[in-house]
Amino acid sequence: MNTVKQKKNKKKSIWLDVWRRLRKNKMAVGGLVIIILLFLTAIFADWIAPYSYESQDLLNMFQTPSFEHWFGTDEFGRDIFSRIVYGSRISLEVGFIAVGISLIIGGSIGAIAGYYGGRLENLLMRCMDVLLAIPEILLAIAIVAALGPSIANLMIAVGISSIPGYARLVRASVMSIREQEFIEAARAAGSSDFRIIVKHILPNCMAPIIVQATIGVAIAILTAAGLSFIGLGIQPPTPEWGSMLSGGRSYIRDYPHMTLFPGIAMMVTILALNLLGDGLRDALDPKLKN
Amino acid sequence: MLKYFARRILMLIPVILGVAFIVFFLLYITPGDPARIILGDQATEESVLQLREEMGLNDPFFVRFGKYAYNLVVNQDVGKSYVTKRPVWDEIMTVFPATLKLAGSSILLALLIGIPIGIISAIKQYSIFDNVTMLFALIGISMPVFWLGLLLILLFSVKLGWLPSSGYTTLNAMILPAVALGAQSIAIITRMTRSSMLEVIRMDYIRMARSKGQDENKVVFKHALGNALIPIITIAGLQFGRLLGGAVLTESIFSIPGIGRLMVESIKMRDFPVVQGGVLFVAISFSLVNLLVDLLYAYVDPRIKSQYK
Amino acid sequence: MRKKISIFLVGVLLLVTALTGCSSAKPEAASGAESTNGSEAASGAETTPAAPAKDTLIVATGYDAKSLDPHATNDVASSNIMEQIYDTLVVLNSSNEVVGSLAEKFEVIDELTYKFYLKKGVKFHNGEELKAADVAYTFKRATSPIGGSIAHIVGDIDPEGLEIVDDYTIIVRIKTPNSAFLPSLTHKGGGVILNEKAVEAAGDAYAMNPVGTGPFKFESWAKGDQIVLTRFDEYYGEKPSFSKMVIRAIPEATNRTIELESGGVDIAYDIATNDITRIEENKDLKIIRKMANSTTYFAFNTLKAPFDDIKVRQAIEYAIDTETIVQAVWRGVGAPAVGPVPPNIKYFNNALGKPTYDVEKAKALLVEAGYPDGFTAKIWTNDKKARIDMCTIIQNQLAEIGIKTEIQVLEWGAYLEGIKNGDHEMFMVGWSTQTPDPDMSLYGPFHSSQKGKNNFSYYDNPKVDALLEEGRKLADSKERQAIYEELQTIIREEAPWIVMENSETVVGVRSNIEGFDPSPFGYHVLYNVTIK
Amino acid sequence: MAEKHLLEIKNLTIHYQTDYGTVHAVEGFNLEVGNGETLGLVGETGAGKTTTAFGIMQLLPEPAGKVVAGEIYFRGENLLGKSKTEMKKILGKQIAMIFQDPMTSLNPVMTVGAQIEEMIKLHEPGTKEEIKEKAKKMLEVVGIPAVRQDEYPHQFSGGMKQRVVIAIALSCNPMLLIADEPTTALDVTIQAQVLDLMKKLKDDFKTSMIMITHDLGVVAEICDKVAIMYGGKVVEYATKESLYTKPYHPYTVGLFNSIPDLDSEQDRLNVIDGLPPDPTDMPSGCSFHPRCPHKMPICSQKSPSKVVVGSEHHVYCYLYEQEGAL
Repeated sequence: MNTVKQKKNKKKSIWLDVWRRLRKNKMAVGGLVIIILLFLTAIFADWIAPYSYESQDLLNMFQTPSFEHWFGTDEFGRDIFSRIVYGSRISLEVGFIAVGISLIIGGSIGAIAGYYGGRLENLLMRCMDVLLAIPEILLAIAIVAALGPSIANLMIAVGISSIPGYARLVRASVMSIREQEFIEAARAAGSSDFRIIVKHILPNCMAPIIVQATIGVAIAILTAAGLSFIGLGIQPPTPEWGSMLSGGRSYIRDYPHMTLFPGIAMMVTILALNLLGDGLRDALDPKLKN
Repeated sequence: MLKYFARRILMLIPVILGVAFIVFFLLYITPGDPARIILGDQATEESVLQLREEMGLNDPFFVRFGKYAYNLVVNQDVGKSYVTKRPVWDEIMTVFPATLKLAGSSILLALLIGIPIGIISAIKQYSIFDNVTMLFALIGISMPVFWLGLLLILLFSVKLGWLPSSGYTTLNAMILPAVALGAQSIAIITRMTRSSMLEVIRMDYIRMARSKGQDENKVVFKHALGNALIPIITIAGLQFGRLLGGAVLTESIFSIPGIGRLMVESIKMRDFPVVQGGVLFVAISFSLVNLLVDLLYAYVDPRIKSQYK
Repeated sequence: MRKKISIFLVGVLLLVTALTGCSSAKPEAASGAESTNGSEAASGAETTPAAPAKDTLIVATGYDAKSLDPHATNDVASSNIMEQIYDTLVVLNSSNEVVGSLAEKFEVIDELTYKFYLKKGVKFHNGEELKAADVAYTFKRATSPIGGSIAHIVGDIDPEGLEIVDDYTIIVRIKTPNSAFLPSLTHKGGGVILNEKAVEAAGDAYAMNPVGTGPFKFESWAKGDQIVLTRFDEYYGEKPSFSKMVIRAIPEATNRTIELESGGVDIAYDIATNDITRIEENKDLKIIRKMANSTTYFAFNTLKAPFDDIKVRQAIEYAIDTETIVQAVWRGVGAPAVGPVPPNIKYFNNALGKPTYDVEKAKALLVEAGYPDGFTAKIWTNDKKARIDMCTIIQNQLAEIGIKTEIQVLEWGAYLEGIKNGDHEMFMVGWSTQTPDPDMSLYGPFHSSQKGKNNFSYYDNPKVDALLEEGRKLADSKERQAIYEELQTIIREEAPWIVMENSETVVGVRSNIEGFDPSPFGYHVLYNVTIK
Repeated sequence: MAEKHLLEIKNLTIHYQTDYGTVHAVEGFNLEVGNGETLGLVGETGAGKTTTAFGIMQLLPEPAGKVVAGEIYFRGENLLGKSKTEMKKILGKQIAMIFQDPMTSLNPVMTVGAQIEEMIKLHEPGTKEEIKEKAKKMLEVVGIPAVRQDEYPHQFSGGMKQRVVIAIALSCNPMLLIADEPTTALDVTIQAQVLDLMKKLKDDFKTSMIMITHDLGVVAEICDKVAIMYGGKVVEYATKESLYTKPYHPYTVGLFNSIPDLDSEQDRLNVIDGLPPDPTDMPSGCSFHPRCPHKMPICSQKSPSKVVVGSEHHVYCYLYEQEGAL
């Protein structure tokens, strides 16, 4: 019997199964569709946006939505629709890269702690406790202040501030798998620790990580937008949704469209990610559903 | 039990020192000279140099941190504000009531609304009520708090003129910020209650209770809720802890002078002692809230209680 | 079990109500007098304020004070409070002349020596009488390291030269001749007189327990929220017509207007441009405007290429359409600036005219300077929205002559540090003339000794240095006027700065408030206002 | 027919709606339980035994599980026609249930005493003291010192917990006790103790019982009658003696063969080939036919009907239909 092949097939069928369950969840599919659309928007922003995100028209400031400017114009006469289209790039970039950062660092810490255990684990997890004790947004603010304002630093700040969550999650998953037989088998066969972690343990604790990461992207986008809203991180004329909101804030009484559209864009994005995250959780862990 | 908590409190000390170190380090590498900012942009260079010396800003990093840590541990002293010269503790205590009030009313709102709705949703799983509630809860989680705050102000302060847009001293003034800040917690607690209830309701002991011929209401409230409460308490505690330090945006939108705003302002002012003290304070409160949650656990769950003995 | 749950819930409830209850008790008591207004706001009625017996003035400002120790800080928000609490030896009258205040009269003995005769019977809020010893103590303290933030204002005073003649007479000596000395004593911060006993008694806590001789005395301060002052009944001058003043910090301009409209406040500072019409059209409200003594400018690090080339700087000046920018950003508030001296300050040189906008000329100058294809550069600004907005437009306009720029918004601390290190290229910032003399407008930003400190553009011109030093020494005269007018001309020509805008103070006031006259320095007298 | 049987189930059909389609958990199920009788309901995991029990108790998980057809007569009255309120009076008082896993069937945040008292309070109200006394007595009946009534479930071992569950179930002296694999989750030594206890109490309390199990050894020890269940149906019904003497249905035969025989020296167990049927996709005809060694063409076309093969012994299988016809 070819056990390896069987195992592979089994793995494949698990993901197929997940996909089958996910497909049945209308909300999750809706979320997925929105996210795909957002990615397309971000990739093809140059074609989609009718105007440049920075071209000003000081004669046409504060235009309300019209045929020429679907979402109106802002305080520099810039087309808000175009800015939102380009803004999707920033938000997706920040969201995914920040989560990437925290996933790589937090995941490594968690995997090492969970796999080796003992003193090392204790030390690493106490460090995580320290980070965890500081509210994410405060930590992110302090990091951005220290590193200086730029999109890259914003990603780093948001990423670092959510490391402990991933470290804990991965550690818990690794610990639950560490003692299983196939790990023992791999160990007996002389695989290196690194190989065991990467090849055998991590693939088997992907489910909770994927769910957490999906929702994590939403949280990262929110945190980043929050930082931009209080004026940290994004440099003008970058069309970041949070900074657009903050820019429109002073004009909210006269020109609410300036805050309405970026807010809707943000909410829809985050809603979509949350829907997908929820759907994935149900699909990956079907026993919770029924 | 007492011993357990004593140990937990002791274990806080390294965490606090760790937090102090991180914040100290971050502020150390933050560009900007506190002396210069305190004195204002038109101050003379001589005064700036003099003040730097006086503040000990010219010492090497580890000397400064060592002094700080020593004062923190030995004297429980977090220093004085660079700007107002008041003890940092006083600075924090003047803004803390506003934050506590905000966080408290938000979490209260979340518990009072989230738990009942979550229970109904769980009992009527897949009903219209459940679907609508869950959709709203998802929207609640997805709504950026600063956007919701602005919309609330636009509607209730500007258009309708019912509620004030700023302040925190009166009950009226608290409504909008508490709703804005609480919306997410309401959503989170509703979802948590629902899923926790659903999980518990599937348990054998619930079926067992039903098999006794017990009233369905009693099954839900007496048997299910008691067990479902445990994760709800965790999440509520976690939320409350986060609200204490993380209400920066809400405080900024509604002009509430709370800890979050104090932190942001102090970072801008490079008022390092206040930032350090404030973050420490938040971290300690957060840890204490967690401890309190553990205490509540023991109260609710006899299994955990017996572990402490 | 159920009992446990309810106990738990009730416990949480009690905890929260207890905490919020006790925390709110104090501020509520403090704002008790405004309750008539508050209820009106809640009902949304737009009728006239209720009782004529209204005895409390509520003011909304953008920033909370930092400290009420005048030597510990130099910010407008703090001065705004200190204006009501403290007095200075001398003040400016309506025609900008220095006249006595706490000092009944004063004599200029020589260019270094001034003699002040104090009014008798002036009481501090703690009951002490004002004596020459207090003045001596104040100036000694101001010139010590404690007064670092106001050293540029009163740093000229020689602490060794303070001579108490008798209880009501004091001689003050300065280190170098400076005709701007007397005007600097009018500064609400550097110039105010403290009570020795009160300061010593309070120690570090003085910042929150100020004692002055002014018409209002300090009562309470809820940090970040509001400061409450009450009328000082033993005030030596004319007593205010109302007994209590509440100054609330409301950072959001929109919120200040909303509060003003609803009657939650009587006076709101720094009204947002787009709210002006709204207030003007509201019959219960009015707008009061006054040009302020501050100038926003766009400048260069003149040490760095290509900005060390006058032609490049001039090219940029021609490329920037200040008029359009000011109109777009401020929409009718403030005015395009003419020179580095604000229009309300003496020797303002109006002949210079606004910078002209001429793209062709700008391009030609760039070619002359050897940059036919432009170059790339950074623009720094701090996080004030109006400045960011101006930079955003400038970025666009510079692109037209081939200069590609990147805007970097820095926090104030990082900004100052960058300037000090000379990391900057082009930048946007403001300068306010804090005492009514052109020396204050020009010496800091343009004298070569101030490079990296207040002279952000590292401008170094020996002729300018000489003129600035000369101008300091001279007493007001035609000669002095000529010096300052020449200085303004040179600076405009060499363009280390491109002056952008003179700001305007815009205050919203409820119609029943009379006698409010904003000050161009940003800290406004509130005690002589009357409430109808 | 009124009091002939304590419980009579006719054509019971229970479906679950899931993401994967309709699960035919119980399909055309027929069964009778007489007064004082102990019936063993035997089958593999997934055969529908527990669902049947829940169906009788009307504790099917809502809204997924539904009784689609059939009648359940208890003391002559159709339980499926009863309102919730009426059902509540029957549950616990007349029909009680013991669940499979004692680890999860006690509420972890209530003392065991309180959980027994709850049952008594519902059906035999009295003063606080009376109820407490009764609960204490029940604890002692199942062999637990009464002083432990204020302890929580986690302080008891698995066997002890199951004793508590038994105490709860029997506290109101029910007429019918449904025990769902009460010993599977326990250690082998404990299993015997608990089983002995149940046997004894069943006689003391004169309770009828449905013993759900997959263990024919348990059946041998405690039951009077046996029903073999496969694919949601009863495929064979007999007295214990009759069945153990001669099992008819190929599945039953398979079950007996798969009991390890310590005396014989066989290399491996005679397990039944193949897997239990997918309940969302039940085989047509006799649901056992894909695994049946005696499969005939007709087996996959039509469900077999009841064939009486002895007194109180019947089977659903074409093998014997033909035999009978012969």
